[in-house]
Amino acid sequence: MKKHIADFTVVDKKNHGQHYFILRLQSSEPLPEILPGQFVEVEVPDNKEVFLRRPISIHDVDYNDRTISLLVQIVGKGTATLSKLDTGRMLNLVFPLGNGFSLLGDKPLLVGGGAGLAPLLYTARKYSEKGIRPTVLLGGRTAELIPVKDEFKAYGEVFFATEDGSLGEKGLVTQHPAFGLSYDHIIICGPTPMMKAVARHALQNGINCEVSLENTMACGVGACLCCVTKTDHGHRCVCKDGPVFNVKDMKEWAES
Amino acid sequence: MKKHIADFTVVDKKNHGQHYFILRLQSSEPLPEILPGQFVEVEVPDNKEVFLRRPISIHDVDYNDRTISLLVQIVGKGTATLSKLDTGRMLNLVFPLGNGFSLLGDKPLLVGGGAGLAPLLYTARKYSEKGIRPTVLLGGRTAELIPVKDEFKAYGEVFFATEDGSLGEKGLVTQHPAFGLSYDHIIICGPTPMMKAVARHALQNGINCEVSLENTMACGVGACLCCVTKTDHGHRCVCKDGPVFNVKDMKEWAES
Amino acid sequence: MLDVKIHNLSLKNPVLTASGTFGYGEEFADFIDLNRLGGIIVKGTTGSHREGNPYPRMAETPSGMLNAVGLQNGGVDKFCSSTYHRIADLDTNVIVNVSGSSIEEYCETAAKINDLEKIPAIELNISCPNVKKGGMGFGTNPQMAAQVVGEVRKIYHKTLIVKLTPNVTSIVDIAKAVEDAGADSVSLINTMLGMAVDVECRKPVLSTITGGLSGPAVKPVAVRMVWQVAKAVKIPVIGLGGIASANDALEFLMAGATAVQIGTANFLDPTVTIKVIDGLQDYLNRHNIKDINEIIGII
Amino acid sequence: MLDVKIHNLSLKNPVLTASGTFGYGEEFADFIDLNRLGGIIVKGTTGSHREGNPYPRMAETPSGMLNAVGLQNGGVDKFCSSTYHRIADLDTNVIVNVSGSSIEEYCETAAKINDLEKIPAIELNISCPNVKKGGMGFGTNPQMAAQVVGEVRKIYHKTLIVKLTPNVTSIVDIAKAVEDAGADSVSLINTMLGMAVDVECRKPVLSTITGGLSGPAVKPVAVRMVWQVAKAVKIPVIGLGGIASANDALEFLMAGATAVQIGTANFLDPTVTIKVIDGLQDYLNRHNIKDINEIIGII
Ligand SMILES: Cc1cc2nc3c(=O)[nH]c(=O)nc-3n(C[C@H](O)[C@H](O)[C@H](O)COP(=O)(O)OP(=O)(O)OC[C@H]3O[C@@H](n4cnc5c(N)ncnc54)[C@H](O)[C@@H]3O)c2cc1C
Ligand SMILES: Cc1cc2nc3c(=O)[nH]c(=O)nc-3n(C[C@H](O)[C@H](O)[C@H](O)COP(=O)(O)OP(=O)(O)OC[C@H]3O[C@@H](n4cnc5c(N)ncnc54)[C@H](O)[C@@H]3O)c2cc1C
Ligand SMILES: Cc1cc2nc3c(=O)[nH]c(=O)nc-3n(C[C@H](O)[C@H](O)[C@H](O)COP(=O)(O)O)c2cc1C
Ligand SMILES: Cc1cc2nc3c(=O)[nH]c(=O)nc-3n(C[C@H](O)[C@H](O)[C@H](O)COP(=O)(O)O)c2cc1C
Ligand code: FES
Ligand code: FES
Repeated sequence: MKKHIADFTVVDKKNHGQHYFILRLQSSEPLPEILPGQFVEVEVPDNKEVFLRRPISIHDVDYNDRTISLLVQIVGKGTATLSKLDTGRMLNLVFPLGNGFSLLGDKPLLVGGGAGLAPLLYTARKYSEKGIRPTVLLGGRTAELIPVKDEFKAYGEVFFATEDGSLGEKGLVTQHPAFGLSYDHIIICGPTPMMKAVARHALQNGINCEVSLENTMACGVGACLCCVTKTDHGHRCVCKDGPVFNVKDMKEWAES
Repeated sequence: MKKHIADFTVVDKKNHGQHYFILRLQSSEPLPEILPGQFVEVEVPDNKEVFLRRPISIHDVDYNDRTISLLVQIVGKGTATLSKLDTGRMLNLVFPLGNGFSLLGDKPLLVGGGAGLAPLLYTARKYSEKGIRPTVLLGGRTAELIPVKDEFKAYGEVFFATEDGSLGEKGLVTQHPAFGLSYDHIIICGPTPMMKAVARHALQNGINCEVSLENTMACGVGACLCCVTKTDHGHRCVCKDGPVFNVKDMKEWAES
Repeated sequence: MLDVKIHNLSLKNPVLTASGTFGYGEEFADFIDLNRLGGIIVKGTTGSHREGNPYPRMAETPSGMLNAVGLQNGGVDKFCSSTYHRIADLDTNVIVNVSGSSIEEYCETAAKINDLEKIPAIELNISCPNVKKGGMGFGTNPQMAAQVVGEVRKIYHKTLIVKLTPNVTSIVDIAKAVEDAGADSVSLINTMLGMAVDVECRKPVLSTITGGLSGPAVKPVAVRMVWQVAKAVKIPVIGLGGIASANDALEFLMAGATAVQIGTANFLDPTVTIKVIDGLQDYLNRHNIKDINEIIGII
Repeated sequence: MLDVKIHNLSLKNPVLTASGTFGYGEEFADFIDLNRLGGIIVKGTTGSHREGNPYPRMAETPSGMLNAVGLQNGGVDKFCSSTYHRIADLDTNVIVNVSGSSIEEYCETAAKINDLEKIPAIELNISCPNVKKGGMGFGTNPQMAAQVVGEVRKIYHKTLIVKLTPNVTSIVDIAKAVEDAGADSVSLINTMLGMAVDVECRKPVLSTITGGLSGPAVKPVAVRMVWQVAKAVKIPVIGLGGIASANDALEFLMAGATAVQIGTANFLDPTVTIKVIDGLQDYLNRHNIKDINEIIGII
């Protein structure tokens, strides 16, 4: 897949709770094909303390509108700067990067938490375009920390698990009744403990399962080897060989 | 004079030709007394390539309105960034810095060119508040490069000299008839060749004369010793001992 | 005219890519026409496969970054049997950065690369701060630097560029030593040894504690060293460290570099190399300079 | 609790100002309460009056600056007879940075400062890159460094801090040498030797061609050196180089610095020192740490 570098215009910005916002970015050119689970490297303007681009998953794509949406959690200086951009501003993106999810299975489960929800919306949509309604299981400490909820309902059946019980079942995603049902493919993106717990479950039960990892990056294109993760076959680049890895290659990681 | 650091709001921005603009900056606090010829050190926001503050003369002051005006020439990255600021933006200033002009004489001549006009407007006003109408002689290659013209007329008699004759007399300021009249004090701020020519004239004719210099600065407060100029008595800081120097201490400079 | 010469190497322009920051070129083929480059210096290649250091390997710093990749690469045999065939036919100079932990390893690797017809030069990396054995050790001591270069010189018969570390008291002493030992050119600088602390976690950011600093932050040090070395040696100097624009490249050229490399800036803008090449030509046009060689070492 | 000790020196907090960037303190008295500082290290003072280098002395660089001031100062006698009396009664540690071109000059100056009752310490600057004779020369060679420190130690009887240059292959060797020669503390880093070129004029920006790099750009190198030295010596280390925030200061403290100095950042924000002091206290409060000494050298 050819990678591009282009300026996008911020056409919309919406806060989702205190910690999250969604940027909708429009290209002047038609968008290339984008796979669910791929990401962009965004240049952070104006902030003198930010040197490198920041990797952000592609949350949704509208080919007609030529827009890409990003769901971003404010965690530091770069994401804070992005949260303050006015509509009309230009943002430079390198995209689409990484491998993306495989969209296998007839009965897939998508599990997400926090900013990890980001790539799952476009993934759910792609499944539904194939005629498959995935089960979507979203978790977080409280309802507030699940930034996107209803949007998933168009594409699949959605369940929630919150540690304080403020939305859906009380507890972790792995304790949710829907988690125990039978699936032939699991996709996870969320906090590392959540991903490892789900990965272990999938490995134990022989379910095909993909995780999307988030290491810090410099180049985003597989050139610098800064973003590696240890797989069962040695170091692999999260930006190029990932961000999506099949857990069958990540057994050591899942057990650690 | 106590120095301050404070945030100002950009309340107005006006372009003067292609290369100049005037920023009007408002303080939330009453302004301290500011002497004509003093300057501010302005923090340049947003531009990752600008590290240090930039020294800019105080063009005008309105104590009632709590505003300071800056007349800025776009010469590089910092001034270009300032030229793009929207009204409503905050700008951080360290001010007022330097010594300022002495406002001596009953028949003063103010000579300026280019961005060197900046400190002369407030200077002319201060003279006129003392009941003295200075002669103001402004020069430049063409009329376009004299960014402020009519504003001076409220405070004194104004003459122009342009090398292409597009405004006032054709030629250099030192060739202008008004230059040869008798004055008891000369103030100059402009390109170095202009300042040296005027300084030599003043020295030869025994006229008290002050120049305002523009060296690159780091601290602006006399701490780093980066901005020195060679005077007849050794190195002096332009930021603290200047920017205004009496040419009687700058004979070597004037002849060089 | 942007052509320059580094020993026997003809470059269509003085802009190369720095080892470890441009992969094998292929990673950037979507963004730019690789054939427009003066040269591509590929990732540091060692005698055998290396896994490199554990993650985290990167820390962002003011106008720069630290890396602790630790020479992860597939080894020279894999390069010769596979990567080489994918990139050998590019219409640019493909140069292999040869790294190692011992003189034997450097020599073995260099010998294998010597046999690759379409690799006109190697860059001997005696300056990597991110490996425990060898690496920077060779580059901080004139005698050791001369020894490894001397041995490699015996078995490597094309253009031999030696890459120097800035983490020394006198870069001139090292440069002269490797010149005397037979280097055809020196390139400088490799990264500066640095460190970053995560104050919330109260531990170093990098798995290796220290790492190599690169990016615009190091440019003033790099320009200074290029200027010092260019005055002291007769062989051509290749300058790098923080170049992100044509003006940055011009600083190095005027300070005495015959060519430059661009590293970290590729991460910020994958098309930066082409912008620098075009910017150099613009500068020549604007100043009515026919040949870029006229301004090389003008200071 | 922010109190720390450097040998016999009690600091109310670990934040000092770096020599040459804070004048004699007076220049910042309008902006901050000088008595809140852990200490003020005044401009480099030499045996006699010095005019310093010609203008231009400064170049802006990515996240930093080059300076070539060249120790302009009124000389030690003027300091003792005039400046001293204006600042001696501040309720903070006023420390004199002693510079020179010969061992005799260092000793003469130190002896005169030794007689000033209210100056509890000197910082011996064997690391200035901006003077032709002496200066950095002493600081790049362990034997010479030990020699000058040994001689000054004989005649200086209060707290003797020695300031080291980063322009060396092994800062640890220099630090150990000056420790053995009697230093009570080392401070590091002084500026890194750098250069900038004005490509439009095709000449160096600085009158002296090269100058000293400071500011956030150098922070990773400074933190690394502080970490290396703090592990290698028993005397307290004072860390500096690019500190512009409490987090930056914490990096140095965790890497092993007992105190820190703030230099270039004073130019960007003349109130930065107070913000760092308050920020350190906030950090302690946020993390439930009683005494800042608990996190010093935690890495
Ligand atoms: C492939 C990929 C996809 C991602 N998708 C999303 C997404 O869709 N939405 C979203 O909100 N976040 C996403 N992230 C994480 C996002 O990149 C980081 O949160 C962001 O880079 C932090 O930048 P900052 O300047 O705000 O934080 P900083 O001020 O730089 O640091 C704050 C904290 O964030 C951590 N951090 C910094 N950079 C990264 C990085 N590149 N990756 C991971 N952690 C980092 C730091 O260790 C630190 O603890 C993704 C990361 C990757 C690798
Ligand atoms: C006391 C004083 C008062 C000044 N008053 C005014 C004023 O009222 N209006 C105005 O337009 N300009 C004024 N200047 C000049 C102004 O400071 C510079 O034009 C400005 O700093 C350039 O910044 P830049 O980032 O745009 O240029 P850069 O991109 O940094 O450099 C562009 C060019 O400007 C020169 N330059 C950079 N910094 C300075 C500096 N601090 N002083 C002088 N030249 C510099 C460089 O050498 C270079 O040639 C004054 C300077 C001083 C010292
Ligand atoms: C991620 C990374 C990996 C690097 N790997 C190598 C390497 O394998 N061999 C080498 O000689 N230099 C390596 N370097 C150093 C660069 O080639 C270059 O010398 C240095 O980064 C300074 O240039 P820059 O500031 O333009 O990046 C690496 C640098 C980075 C940032
Ligand atoms: C303008 C300037 C002048 C300096 N003068 C001196 C000096 O006289 N003596 C000295 O030991 N260090 C001097 N230094 C070095 C600083 O004290 C400090 O070591 C260096 O700037 C690194 O710290 P920073 O990055 O916080 O500025 C000077 C630095 C600057 C920028
Ligand atoms: S970020 Fe450079 S290889 Fe992944
Ligand atoms: S700019 Fe620092 S002394 Fe003038």
